[in-house]
Amino acid sequence: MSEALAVETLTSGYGEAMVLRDVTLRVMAGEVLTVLGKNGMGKTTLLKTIMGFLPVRRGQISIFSQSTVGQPPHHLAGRAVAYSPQDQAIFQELTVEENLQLGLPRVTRLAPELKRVAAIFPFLAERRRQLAGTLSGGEQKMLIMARALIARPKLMLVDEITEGLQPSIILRLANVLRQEKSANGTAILLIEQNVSFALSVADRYAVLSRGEVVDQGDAHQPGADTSIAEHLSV
Amino acid sequence: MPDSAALACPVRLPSQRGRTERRLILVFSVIALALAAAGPLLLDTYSISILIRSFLYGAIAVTVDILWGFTGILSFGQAAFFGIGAYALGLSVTQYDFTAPIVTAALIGGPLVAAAAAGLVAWLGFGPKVTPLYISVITLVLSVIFVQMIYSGGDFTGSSSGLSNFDTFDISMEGWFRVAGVFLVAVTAAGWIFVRSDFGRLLVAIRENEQRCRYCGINTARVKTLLLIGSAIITALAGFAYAGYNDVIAPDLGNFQFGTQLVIWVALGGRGTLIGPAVAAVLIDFISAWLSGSLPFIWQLIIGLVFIVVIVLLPQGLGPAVANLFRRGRTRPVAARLAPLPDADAAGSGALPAIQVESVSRNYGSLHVLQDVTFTAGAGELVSLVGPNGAGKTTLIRCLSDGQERSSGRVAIEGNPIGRLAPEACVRFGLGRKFQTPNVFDALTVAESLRIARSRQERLSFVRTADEVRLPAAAMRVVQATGLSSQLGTTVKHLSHGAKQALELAMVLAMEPRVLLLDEPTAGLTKSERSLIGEVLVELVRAHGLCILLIEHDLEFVREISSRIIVLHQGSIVMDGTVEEVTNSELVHTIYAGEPHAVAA
Amino acid sequence: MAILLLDIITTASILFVVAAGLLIVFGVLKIINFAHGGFLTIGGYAALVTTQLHWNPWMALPVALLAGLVLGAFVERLVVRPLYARPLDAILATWGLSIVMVQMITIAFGRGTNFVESPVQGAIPIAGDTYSLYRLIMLGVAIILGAIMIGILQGTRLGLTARAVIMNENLSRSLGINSGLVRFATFSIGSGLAALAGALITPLLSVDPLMGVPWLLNAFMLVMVSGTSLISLGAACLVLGGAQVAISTYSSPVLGALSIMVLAAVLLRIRPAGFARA
Amino acid sequence: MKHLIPTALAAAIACFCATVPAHAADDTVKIGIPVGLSGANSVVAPSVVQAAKLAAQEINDKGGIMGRKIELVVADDGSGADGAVKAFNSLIFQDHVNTIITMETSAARNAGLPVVARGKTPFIYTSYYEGRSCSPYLYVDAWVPDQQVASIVDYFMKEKGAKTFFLAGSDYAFGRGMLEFTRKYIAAHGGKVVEEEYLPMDASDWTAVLSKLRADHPDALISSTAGGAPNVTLTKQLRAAGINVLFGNLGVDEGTAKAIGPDAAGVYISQSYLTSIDDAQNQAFKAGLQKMFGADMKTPNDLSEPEYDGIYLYKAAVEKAGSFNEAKVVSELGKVSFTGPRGTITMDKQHHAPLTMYLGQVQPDGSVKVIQTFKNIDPGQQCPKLKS
Repeated sequence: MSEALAVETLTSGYGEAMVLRDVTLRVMAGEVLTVLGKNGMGKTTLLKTIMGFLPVRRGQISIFSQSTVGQPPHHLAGRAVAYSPQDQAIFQELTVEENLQLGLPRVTRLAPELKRVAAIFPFLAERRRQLAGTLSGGEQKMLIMARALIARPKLMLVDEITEGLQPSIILRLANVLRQEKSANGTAILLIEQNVSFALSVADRYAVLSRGEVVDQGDAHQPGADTSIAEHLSV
Repeated sequence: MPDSAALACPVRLPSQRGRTERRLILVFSVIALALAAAGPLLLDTYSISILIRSFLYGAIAVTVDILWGFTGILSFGQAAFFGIGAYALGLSVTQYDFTAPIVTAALIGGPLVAAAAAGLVAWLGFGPKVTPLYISVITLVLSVIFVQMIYSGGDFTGSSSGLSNFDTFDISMEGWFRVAGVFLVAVTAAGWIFVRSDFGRLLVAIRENEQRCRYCGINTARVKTLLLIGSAIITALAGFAYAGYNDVIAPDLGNFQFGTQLVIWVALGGRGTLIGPAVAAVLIDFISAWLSGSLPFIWQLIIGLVFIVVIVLLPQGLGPAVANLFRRGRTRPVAARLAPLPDADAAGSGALPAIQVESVSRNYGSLHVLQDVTFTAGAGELVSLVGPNGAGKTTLIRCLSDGQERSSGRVAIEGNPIGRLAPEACVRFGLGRKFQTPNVFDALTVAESLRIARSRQERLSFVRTADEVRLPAAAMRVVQATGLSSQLGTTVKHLSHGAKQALELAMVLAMEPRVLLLDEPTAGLTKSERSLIGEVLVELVRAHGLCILLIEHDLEFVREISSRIIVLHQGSIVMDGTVEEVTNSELVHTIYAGEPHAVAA
Repeated sequence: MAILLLDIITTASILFVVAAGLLIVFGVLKIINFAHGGFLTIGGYAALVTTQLHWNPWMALPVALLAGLVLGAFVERLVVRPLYARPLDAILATWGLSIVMVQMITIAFGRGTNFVESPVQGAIPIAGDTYSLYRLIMLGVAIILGAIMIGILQGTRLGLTARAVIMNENLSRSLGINSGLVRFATFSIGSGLAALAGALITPLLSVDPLMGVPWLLNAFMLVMVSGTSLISLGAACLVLGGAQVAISTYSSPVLGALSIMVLAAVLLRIRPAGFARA
Repeated sequence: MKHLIPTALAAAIACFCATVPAHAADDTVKIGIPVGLSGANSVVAPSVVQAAKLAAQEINDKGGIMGRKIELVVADDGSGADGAVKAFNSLIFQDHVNTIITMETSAARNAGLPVVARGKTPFIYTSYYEGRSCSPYLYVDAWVPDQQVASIVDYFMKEKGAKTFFLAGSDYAFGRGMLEFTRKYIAAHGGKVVEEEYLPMDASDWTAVLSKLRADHPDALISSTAGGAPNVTLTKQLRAAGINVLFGNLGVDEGTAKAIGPDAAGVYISQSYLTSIDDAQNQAFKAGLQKMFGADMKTPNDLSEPEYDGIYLYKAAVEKAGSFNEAKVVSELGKVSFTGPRGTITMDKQHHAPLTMYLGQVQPDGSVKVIQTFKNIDPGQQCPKLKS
């Protein structure tokens, strides 16, 4: 199993405020790692730093064994990394189709790929000409997921995809992620607050609190949820 | 508590610094005035004649710098104000006679007209929701209209030819040199004192973070309007002197090329340094009088190139770049003493609900962020607002503190309907709002920030820097317990994230609000800081009868301090009840985290 | 009446052609390019050089476009790029740039008024009167230019990319879009369009170093009220340009010349979104 | 420490200022020429300077003025008021010139007048202008509306039977001044002005004006626009709109008309100097320029030739006064004459000069054909308050 993402003793933040301190994480190909933590604990900062939106103050980030420190965000997409941010993750004023198109590399034709993701989320084909901003909250989340999947990524970075969703849709997304992992061997870094969803998808977990990893372990191991809950309530 | 004054033991107090500085200004002014007096003896007639004009331009550059360098208002319109002042004299004298009453009328009338024009420009340019770019646009248009009016004025204004050879003051060139010199020194010295006063720091605060100023209850539009009017008056006076001395007025005194030239001088001299722009204006105008004759196009080209290079590479201007070469060591930080205020009247009126929200909705296009939200909260209540991200919590707080925000519904604070009022007006009903991410003034010190937060209670001085920062007990506790009291002289941008959070909270508390809106006040704070904030909040509610509405993710914290919890989900209130009711509700657990134990833990 | 209508739509067309480049730069880069007038002038002089070389007058258009593109590319790299985070400074620096451009042109070509050969001459009969053929051509040019720009924006990957950057730059970058390159291309194209517009209007005008300045302010105001949409720009040109023609015709051209600026300023106060939908 | 820098800079300024300029040597006579080397007048300024150089060389070759050689001091006035104040100040107070003889914009001239008055310097203004600029120190050897307008309007009314006139101009002093006079003149001679329209000086879109022109169907159009661009845009757009109307242009010089090309064909202009004037003085003048400047020679025109006359008029006044004393020269300037390319010029009518005016029509090849000559047209009441 090769290493998809390696974060080593990473320190970063905004301006002079350090949000992450000495964070070390690893995601193997075909593995789901979930990072749990409450708001303001540095989860989103972690993804933004991996993506290159924030400078690395100290430490190392490697994707498929190549360092990405100092590389601009758009380089990562070329390395089969799909990032689904938490906020403003779709182009509201663009159509569903255009949103998906932007998930694809320049040369790839949309039609066959659209067909593939529409098999997972059928509404996408029906509403392809609709503006993405007019979709419901759940549909928007599914569009984000579809846009990540359409490019056949090898590493997915997913930031709180379940936020504000109904349980039925959460269940569906969990299935999609499990399917993607096992069928295509995709590595997934899942940032979550929803512990039950996270544990139902993940192989391993890590808990982030005040910018540091305070707990990690096997997601399937009994008692993982209690351990997490303890650390979350600090 | 009163001992707290002794806690902070600053190296120098602002008033001491003020005194030394004022002495320096005095020395500098005396030297400058002596130069102005002696100039005619040392200089040839040509230099004198050019310097008179350069001095006047230098004074205008000072006003441009106060507007742009300090307050962030980029005005291209000073040229028009200059032209108005000049034409006031020229037109009065050519239409009537050169008599004392007419000249006095022009001396007063010109600046008045300029002030009126500035007022109109400000009304257009400082309206709600307009971008900072817009004032630049409007001032630019003002110059264009001014020139067009002069052109269309025919014989009355002399059109493109302007007017000249009218009767004017019987003052020798040396006399004018001294008048202009004194004017420049006076404007620069007054400007220097003004920008270093407490009020001057407010200008920087407006530039840095106008929103925070407005939430401190400061009518920033009015401050900016008055500033623009003041600068217009000074500039018009310079125009009056220009016309009186040169005996010439022409439309190009007021065109936008001249307006941009002033901005160029200020940028080259160093915006926000006051002396830099004044020196740059005098120097460049003077040198170009010597050089432009021999190299007309090249000179313009050089100025243009230098300007681009300075803007791109040295945004602080040449003045500070040169000054930095000479500067040894940094100026020592200046702090102030803290002084406690006697406890304010504890009881609120109680008769009316502190917060009254009736079917408030907020839509962004087709997106419904808030739908039909209704609740009331009274004095002595600490209401926590919880719900997943995107539930509309921050939007709700926004709708409570800014009348322009909601799409429909009614909001009243302490019984006062907020209607469509701007934040600074809502704040006057006793509202205080803390933002989610620290919303502070990066360029100011801690003491200055706190003083600006107190500006509604204690007028900011236009000339002095106060020694004391007087704070109500609650703000004092936050400042002391978080260690801010020992950092009063520290520039805010050097503070840690947590200290900034604490500072913003202290600033809000310094305003002595009756209703507090807090958006995640403890994010990024240590555990001990957090429990301290909790204590302060509880005390404010219990002992002082405040009403607090709190957004918080830390549910343990919420449980500890709240008297009531409102749960927001997808823009609607799904539950409103006691701490027990909410924490035990299955519905809430499902919404909040998809699984009960995330909340219950 | 027919003539008045023609005056309005052709004036709107000219304004549209002149402002289009400024609009796309503002839309993507969020900065106002005050050197727009300078690029307009470059286009005028490109047409002049074409005339002096006795080339076909239509050749002025590609020559101007190319000159604008190349110069814009240099300017983006050297001057504009460091200023994306400082939009007010960008205005000042580009204004300084326009001073430099005017002086360089003056040194190279002199201050004099020059003349460019018009690709078409004269007037055609229309509605019982005659009307300037070139102004009618400008109507066609504006429609074609608008159609091409909308076509590129709506129908191509390049346009989609540009729109994505306008709407959400960070999201675009995370999807693999090199927004720096998009900015570079946009500024270049915007400058190219400005130069093209300069070459297009010269058959009606003269060529001198300051020819761009009067256009700059009107184009600037039109862009301010249009936001980032070409359709809004079209509407703004029709309404404000129409007001200019009507005021010039029924009142005085002096007032007419101020009408775009004044109306736009008032409009922005009342409705900050201008012609863009709120 | 901080305050040391401003002080040091102030001192630096003081030193810089203290470089006292050299005073005029006694064996030369200095003639100041503030002119628009940059700005709107920079197109015509080189030809003005050439005319001045020719006159100075001719005079110096014959021994100068009362034995003193002429030294020309040229300064840029930026074509505007602000620059003119600088230029006049530097010439009068720094270079200590004996006289100012120049062609300038009206704004620059007006701006210079108070400086001239302060220095009590004789000032010969050599540019045609809108008239009625008066100062004891100011003399004018070029035309004013009273001299120019009559020739065109008379010709249009008498020879072409024009009764209705449409006036269009740039919104500035010259434009308005010329058309105002034209309006009065037309009314006084039984014609009718159907419309009088102005466009801002830097505007270039004549659409609305042309639409009105089309609707009014006047017999003739008389324009008075700013030099350069507005002349071109009006002519071009008029032709492009397919409007054919009798067109007299008060504000165009021979050179610009020529440069506009075929579009200018048929336009009537009226000037006191045309290159085609066929007299010995003009031949000598043109030959002199050709010899002195060769390939660099600028075509002389109605704005440059009077500069040549002006320098000779100054020489005559000095010689008549027998002194370089400013007051004496000023009082003689209105009495002396000089016969040059434009004929004999005497600035004896309230500091202005009666002139011979030539009505010309632009030909398709750009040359100007003289249609009619009007001898010794009086400048009229320009400065009734001045004695001579």
